[in-house]
Amino acid sequence: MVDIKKKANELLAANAVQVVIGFEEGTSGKSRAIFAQDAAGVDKLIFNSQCVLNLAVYLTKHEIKKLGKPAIIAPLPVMRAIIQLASEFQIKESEMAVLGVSPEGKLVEFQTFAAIESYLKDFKIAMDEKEKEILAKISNMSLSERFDFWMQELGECFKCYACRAACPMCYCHKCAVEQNKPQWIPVAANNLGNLEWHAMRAMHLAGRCVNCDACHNACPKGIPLNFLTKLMMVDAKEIFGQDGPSLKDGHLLSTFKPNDKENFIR
Amino acid sequence: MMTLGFYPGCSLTGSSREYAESVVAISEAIGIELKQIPDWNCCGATAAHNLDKELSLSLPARILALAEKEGMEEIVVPCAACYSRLTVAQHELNHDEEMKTKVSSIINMPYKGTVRIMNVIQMLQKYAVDKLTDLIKKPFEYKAACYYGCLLVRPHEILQFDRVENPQTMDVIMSQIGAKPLDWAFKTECCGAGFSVSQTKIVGKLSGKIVGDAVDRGADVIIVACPMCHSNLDMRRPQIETYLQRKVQTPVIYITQAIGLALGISREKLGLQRHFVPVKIS
Amino acid sequence: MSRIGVFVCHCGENISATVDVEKVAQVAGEMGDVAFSLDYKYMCSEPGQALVQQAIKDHNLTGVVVSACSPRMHEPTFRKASADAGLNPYMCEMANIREHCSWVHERSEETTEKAIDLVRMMVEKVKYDKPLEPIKVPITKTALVIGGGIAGIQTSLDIANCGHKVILVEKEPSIGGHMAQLSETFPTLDCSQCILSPRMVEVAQHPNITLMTYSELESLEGYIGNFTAKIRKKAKSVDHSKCTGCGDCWNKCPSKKIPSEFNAGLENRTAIYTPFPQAVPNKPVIDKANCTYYKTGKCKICEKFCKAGAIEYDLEDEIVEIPVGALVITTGFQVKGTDFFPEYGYGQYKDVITGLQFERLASASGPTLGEIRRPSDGKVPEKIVFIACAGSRDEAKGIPYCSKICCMYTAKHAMLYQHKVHTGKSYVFYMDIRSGGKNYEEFVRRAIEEDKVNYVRGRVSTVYEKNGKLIVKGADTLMGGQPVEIEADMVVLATASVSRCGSEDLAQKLHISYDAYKFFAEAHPKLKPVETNTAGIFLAGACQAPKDIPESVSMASGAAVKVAGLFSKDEMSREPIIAVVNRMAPPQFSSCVGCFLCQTACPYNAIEREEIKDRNGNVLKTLAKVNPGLCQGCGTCVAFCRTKSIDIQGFTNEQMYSEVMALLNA
Amino acid sequence: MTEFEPKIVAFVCNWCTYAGADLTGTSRIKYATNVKLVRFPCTGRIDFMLLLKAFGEGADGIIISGCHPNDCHYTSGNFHARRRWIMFRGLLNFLGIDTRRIQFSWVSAAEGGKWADIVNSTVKSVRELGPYNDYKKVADFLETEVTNG
Repeated sequence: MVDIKKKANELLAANAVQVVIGFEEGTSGKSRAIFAQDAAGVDKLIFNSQCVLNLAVYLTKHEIKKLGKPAIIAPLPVMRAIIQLASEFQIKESEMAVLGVSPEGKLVEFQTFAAIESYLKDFKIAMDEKEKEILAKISNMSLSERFDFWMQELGECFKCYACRAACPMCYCHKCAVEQNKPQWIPVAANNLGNLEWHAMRAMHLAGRCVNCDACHNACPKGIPLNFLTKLMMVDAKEIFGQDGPSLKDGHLLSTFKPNDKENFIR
Repeated sequence: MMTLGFYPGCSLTGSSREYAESVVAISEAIGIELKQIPDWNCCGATAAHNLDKELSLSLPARILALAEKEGMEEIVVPCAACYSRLTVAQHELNHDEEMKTKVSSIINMPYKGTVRIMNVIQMLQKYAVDKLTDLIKKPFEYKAACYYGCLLVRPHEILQFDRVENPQTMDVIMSQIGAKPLDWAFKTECCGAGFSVSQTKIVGKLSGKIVGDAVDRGADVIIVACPMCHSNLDMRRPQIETYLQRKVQTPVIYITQAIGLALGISREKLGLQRHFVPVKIS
Repeated sequence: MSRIGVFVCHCGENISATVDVEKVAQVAGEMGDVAFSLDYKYMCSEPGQALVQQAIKDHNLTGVVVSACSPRMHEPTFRKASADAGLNPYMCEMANIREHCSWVHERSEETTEKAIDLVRMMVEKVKYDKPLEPIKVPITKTALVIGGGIAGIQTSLDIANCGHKVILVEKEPSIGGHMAQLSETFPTLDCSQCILSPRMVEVAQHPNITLMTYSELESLEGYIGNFTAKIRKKAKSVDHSKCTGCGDCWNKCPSKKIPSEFNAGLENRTAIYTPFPQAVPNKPVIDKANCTYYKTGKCKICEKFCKAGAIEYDLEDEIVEIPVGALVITTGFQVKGTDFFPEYGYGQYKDVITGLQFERLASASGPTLGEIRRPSDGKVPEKIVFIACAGSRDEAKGIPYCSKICCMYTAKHAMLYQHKVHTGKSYVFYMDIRSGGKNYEEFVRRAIEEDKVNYVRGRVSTVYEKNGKLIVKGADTLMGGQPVEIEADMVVLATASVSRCGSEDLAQKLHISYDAYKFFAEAHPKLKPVETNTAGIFLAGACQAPKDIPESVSMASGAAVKVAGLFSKDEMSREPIIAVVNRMAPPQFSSCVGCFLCQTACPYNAIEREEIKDRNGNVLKTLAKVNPGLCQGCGTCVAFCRTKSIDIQGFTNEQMYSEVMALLNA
Repeated sequence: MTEFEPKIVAFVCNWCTYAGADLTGTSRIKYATNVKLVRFPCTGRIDFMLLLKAFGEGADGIIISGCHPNDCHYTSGNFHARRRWIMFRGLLNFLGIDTRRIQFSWVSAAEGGKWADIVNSTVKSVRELGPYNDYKKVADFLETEVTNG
């Protein structure tokens, strides 16, 4: 942490960046984002296991962009989000500094996004055992059990869109859920609309999700909606061999191979 | 020793006992025990399949259901007519759920239709090809005309066995035991089949053309895999000679007998003494 | 609020026999926003169209739904009629209650209900239709003809004579195709070469035609009027600008055992060769696969003997890119070989030959100089059997169709044989004699009556060789199915005409459809026989289905007129069914966030980047933008767009959504 | 008891399956009236949301059909569609939505007979599955809410 703070102060002092995006102490033992613009701000920076937000979400926010060129404290999920955002032309490497944080909490400096991508090769995107267990449990339910399970879970949703706000990949100014020509998804929160919203979101994240769980952490109802996108991640890897974000490979659903395998088309 | 199900059918217990004897003999030699399907019945190859659809499917279905009951996964059916009936019935029932249910209630037994039905050649292909060469004691060095007849390879859509017009599987096995298979024209022509009893003159003509062509092309022996073919080419030799207007001594033996000879099995065990045209080759 | 008119067609009885059309019109009249409805016997007839036009004017209609046949059939008809009455043509839609309803169901309430649902669906669609203007695009007035057989030659000459440029691509070293291989032609028995050669020369000399032999289409991009073709000019290893065609090279070439394609394998050729003496161009190429030098690195005999110094071993394939406005595909057919017939000896009997091989035997330029001799021993056959329908009309062989030309050429073959071998006996085994065509039946009668060819109605079950003879076993069905056995010296199989090997690949390069037998599919079996489903690509000759020479030539001229018609204008209109990125007020400018996933998904590279700048030139936002010239309207981008920022005119999100809602909310 | 008649919508591409279904008509091959076609320019155009909307609106089954691989009129729309369906089908299944009710197929302009087979077999299998009550229950909740609200 000392290294990170030192580096942050250096960057600010040299006016190489104007703001440092990181975490500070929040209320009741939680952490929250801080946008440090001076040494006093930098001094508040912390980094611990409570820091579950994906800070990359701020890179595309108009309000933060206004503060000037940012440096961002980037643990693995943030690095992945940066690569994915860059591959979608949302951020440029010349417009930010990335203060990487290794899984051991050490500062890792990157000059280019390509360097981040190659660093990430050693940290494959994957689920832990507990997550695998949950995924298997849901997958092993009978069809109607599974439907009931999701209806129960998604029935809790009241469309606060905290999941969307927390997701670094949900950067659209006007989300499809707000499109009303036609009104694809009903405005009110109800079972059908909730199912449609979460199914659509999962499809929109297919091949893009960086597995940061920010959506789930943000959900006030604790809906396991992150498993929808995790399933997409698992399928993308198992069926198409997609292994984490990439600057060059092209997007999962906007590319194809003539010999893509399926077994359900007659 | 592995065990396979075995359906002899009527011919192999009567006029073509030597086929059964030689099948069992060579199976033993290649390490296969043939276990008869208990309480087996007629396959329906006689008149049934032309007269009554349900009966023609129920007869084979009962045999297959019995085999399933015994836990047999594969059964060997040496007679070409039985092989054809069983395979065709299985195919038809697998493509007609309604009939399958009906037949199951007629035979009063569950019927799944999963048993793999093999003729002798398929059995040899699957279980003997790789060991045959090593087991040979005395190569069968004769010019052999392999005669397939009509039932072994047709209808191709269902049996999916060998080529219809110029089948090769018997030729391949024969050359493996040292024979020189002939390229000849009558491999799959009709021998006269069921006219064997009622119209022996027609059989004489049809089988005569087959034997005649084989002999003309220098065959030392005609190889068959069907009891009906065998009896027409062998038992009806006098009528054949009348048609051809010459004496023909070329013997007709089962492929299993030829293999048996090559493996050094005794002539008696192979039933070679049972033929009408004496088998002088050894 | 829309004012929609619904027009329900009886199509004679084609629709009204199973659909209660009056009820459809009545229920449609009660649908929301429908201002007028009627049913009529033939909507597409002139009075029918007039009814639509009258209603547009009388009821001030803003949209029209014609409930009749498939839009693939008559959408242009009714859109034009609507336009003539002052309605934007894209405000007219069709509900397909014939192909998708009346023809596939029995008369019942459900059938009528379905028709009503289909009408309701299209009424909803029309509500969201917007007036559109056709897109104008310039036309490149050069035609690309693929295949230099008689069809390709004819169509090239016709287009060139209309004053347009033609590129004729042929994959073999010479043009001429199958017709160059034929001996005499039915029903006049004039010499094929004699009538074809002048045409071949004309092609070579025509100022508007560029001939590219030994070349193949590599890829095709673009659309009607504006294609870009990449053509691979295979390396000939001979510089044709230096070569004099003297023949020293092929006379000296040591690789002499290559079966000649032109002589259907009955004779051999050398590795450096021209396919036949009358070839156009009459200059050789080196067949690299069979050339000793290319195989071993040693030889170069041709180079040594070439006085003109034209041999260039280092020439490489060249790929040229040519802009063209239209294509005519004339790649022809091929015949099955004798090896396709196990019952006739798997191709192992030398004296069982195909009809095409017989053509070479009968041809004065062939290996026997026109004498009918057995390939095995060179003897003149005294008894010859022709087997018609070898493979054709045979479900078991996977060729259930009639090859069409065999009845006629078999009669010709038997006739030529009788003319050349006076003492010979010929037999033709046939299923039916199909001799429709001018002077065709008379020709067959002549073979039977004057030339005494024995026609046996029945099929041949097997042919086998015995003592140097071919034993043909068949049945004579006119004699009660009596078995027939003929000891013949030679057997000629009229083997089935099939699509050319590789036609599937070509169709995929061209994006045209093909049928179950891989013959290219015409756009309509009756009314658009030379068009394909891809605008600007036309068909002629046997690549579409088996055909004889007169038919191929007529079709070639037909295709030429289609091309010339297209080229008669300087620009053409294209359907405005294209994608558009939405725009809105600043600061957003569009809901597009510029992720450009659509760009990688677009098969036409039609999506560009558009930078929105402020007055000082600072980039405020980068958006996707569709190039209307390149977009073909597939809509793949639309289904990709997460923000629904891109939409396709004529198939908008609102339209597709409301169609589905209308169908299910009956 | 009368037989259950499922409501089935078919989303088809204009160039292959729509034309193939035209050929079914031209050939006068009969099929069940339950299936109604919606014409899209290409399978690549078919939004996955429309499948959910169709179920939500009471469809018991859905057919999606387009050109065979390599035969797409637009070169690659069907390849993109195929990837999309592979992913979406996995998601639907994970959500407990019955993918047996969705029949995907490639039907070319020449396959009029195949189209009739696809329609009839889909009607048969969806009929055996019965009305999609699980989904309808969820959708009906919306109806009541709308009327109440």
